[in-house]
Amino acid sequence: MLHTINTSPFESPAMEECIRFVQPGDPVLFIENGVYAVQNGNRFSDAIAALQKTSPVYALQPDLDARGISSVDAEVKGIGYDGFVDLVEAHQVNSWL
Amino acid sequence: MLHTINTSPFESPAMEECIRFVQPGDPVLFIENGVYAVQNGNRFSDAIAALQKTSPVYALQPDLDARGISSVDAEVKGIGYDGFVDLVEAHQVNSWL
Amino acid sequence: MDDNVKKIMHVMRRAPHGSIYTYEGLEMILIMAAYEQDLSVAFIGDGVYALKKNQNTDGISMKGFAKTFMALDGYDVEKLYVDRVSLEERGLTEDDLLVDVELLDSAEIGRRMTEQDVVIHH
Amino acid sequence: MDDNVKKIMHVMRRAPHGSIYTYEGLEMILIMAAYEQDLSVAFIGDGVYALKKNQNTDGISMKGFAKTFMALDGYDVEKLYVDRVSLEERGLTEDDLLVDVELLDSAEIGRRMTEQDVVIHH
Amino acid sequence: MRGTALPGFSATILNSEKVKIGILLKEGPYNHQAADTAYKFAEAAIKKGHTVDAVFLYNDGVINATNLTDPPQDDRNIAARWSEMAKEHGVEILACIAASKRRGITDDLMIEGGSITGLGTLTDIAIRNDRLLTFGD
Amino acid sequence: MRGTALPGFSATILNSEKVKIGILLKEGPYNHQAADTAYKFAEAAIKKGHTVDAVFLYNDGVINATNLTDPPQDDRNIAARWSEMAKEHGVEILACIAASKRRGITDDLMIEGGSITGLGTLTDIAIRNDRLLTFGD
Repeated sequence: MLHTINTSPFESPAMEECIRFVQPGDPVLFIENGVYAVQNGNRFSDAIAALQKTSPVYALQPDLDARGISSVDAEVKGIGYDGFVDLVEAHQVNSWL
Repeated sequence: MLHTINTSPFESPAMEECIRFVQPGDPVLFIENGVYAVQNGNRFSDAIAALQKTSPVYALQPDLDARGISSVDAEVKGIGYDGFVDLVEAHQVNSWL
Repeated sequence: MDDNVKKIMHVMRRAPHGSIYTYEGLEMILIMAAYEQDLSVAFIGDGVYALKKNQNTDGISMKGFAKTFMALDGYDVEKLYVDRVSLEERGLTEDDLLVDVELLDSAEIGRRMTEQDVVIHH
Repeated sequence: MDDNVKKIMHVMRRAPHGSIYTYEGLEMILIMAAYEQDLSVAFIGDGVYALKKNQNTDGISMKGFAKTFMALDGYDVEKLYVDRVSLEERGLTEDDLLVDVELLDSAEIGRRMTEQDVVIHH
Repeated sequence: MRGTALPGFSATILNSEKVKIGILLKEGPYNHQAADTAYKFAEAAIKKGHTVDAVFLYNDGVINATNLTDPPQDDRNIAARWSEMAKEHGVEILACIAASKRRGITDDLMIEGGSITGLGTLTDIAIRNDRLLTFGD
Repeated sequence: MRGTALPGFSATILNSEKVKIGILLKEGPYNHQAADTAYKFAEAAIKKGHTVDAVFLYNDGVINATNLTDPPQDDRNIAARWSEMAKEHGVEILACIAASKRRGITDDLMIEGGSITGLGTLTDIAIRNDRLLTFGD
């Protein structure tokens, strides 16, 4: 199951809540304001590193670019809308609005 | 200056941000989902107690009632819309949306 | 199980009255119940407030709907899960809730989420 | 000071692009600037992201507006305050910002807030 | 409580003074409580003899002003309520034109007592009133 | 990346299978990015040969379907974009009737290719598609 998070972790508990429920192996994709979570060196970098031990973590590249985020946490994979589609092809989706 | 907070502290950083900026003596009024902050015995009770050392704290009674909150932190004053108006008569307003 | 019966989980995540998501979410659940799908409802984060007893919305001139959750049983929506952590950090217990629910750990709710065909957050 | 000149502070609190509040807030500031009021703009919480360098919105098909903050100076809106704590906890420094701002402690911004006739959060 | 000055540490209101109030409403009806709180506040202020000069609708707030609003019969009609307040108490209901265009709100849709205007009008409201209150989410 | 299966720990997609997708959109245009992300996603899915069956508009999402939307010339027209997608790719654009009534969205306002319907239709969409994606805020 693919989990998407679209709100800033500074502004919403969505990421924190999602992480509590996500099952090992399930991919997590950050979109929209959610991508602030993976900016390198912020307050949530440890949480992202912990999440990556069990889940692959993606961020929507167009949303990173729109927000001027060029430096993301290690091993976070930037993907386009077509990569988003590929993930949806492979997984049911759980959008943590 | 009257500060109003209308979002749940579990869902938004508004209360935490407001508290960082509020000046000693300035009243704080919780409205809408903001009133969950003053429910007795939740995770934010210490923060409310600390705030009360320098600021009078109010909560909109109709919003407390709507959410079934009958037990609020000590010395939090429940007021109606007319009490809200009285506070606005006395103070400029800063709404932490 | 019939191919046309889908496992659909509704996740209530917002406090009531401050926004309409919980209320319109409940309207959606009631309609879907008529289609005899395999429905469940999870209450997570501020979503647990939807089930708080003694809500009286007269003073804000809005329709109350907390009691509609009590009617879900009559629509055969019987799988109501409440996230234990969410309830506890809000200083609430099962006694504060209007309806009988299964109090579950986050990991268990997470497992049930992965079994779903559709998950809708409100 | 002229009785008809009001001290008005705009408080940017949301990240750009995820919602329109920052953009429509900026439109409001630009109009108010033409009325020769005593304007200031504070960036608090996710609001500091509005000033981040190198925003490129082509990929999301939305208009970028970060550079409009650079034009505020030309409208005599010169009081731009950034909350130091908000910037730091986001792993950003002044070098990451598009425009020259005053980096202030929360208490100092709070003091300036109380001097205002009007405070509008966006 | 009713009719008496509220405590608060700054005790500037032993004698009640009437104030002139502008309201900025930033969310649409029903989806957020902001429109309800703004209305209940305005109603209470008017009852106490204060003046509510105008309600300026911004962001999704402009959706408050469409006369096509048609809620269930047992629910409040938020648009109609603003319209009545405009007629009975002279409260101007003003929707920002740029915000309205983005959301498909036009002159033809305006509730009675509502109109579309520019952000300059909001600036006037901020200048000419004792208070400007913001409601949103 | 393009055209190849994404890694992810569960490697179920070595051979690309086409899926049928329904979209639930819960926020209005411009005010939140949800409508933009939903559109860009749908566009990419169609390009890759998947089927986007329907976009169901709920909550403030119904405001996506008004033909009165009139953004600045240099901005995207979100309503028109949905309308074109409906015409070119047969994507149904459906606004929930109860949500529409609360927000003043009527049959007369519908973009070409858009229509008003009930929540039963959303249930059908959930049943008949391989995926139901939610976009909101």
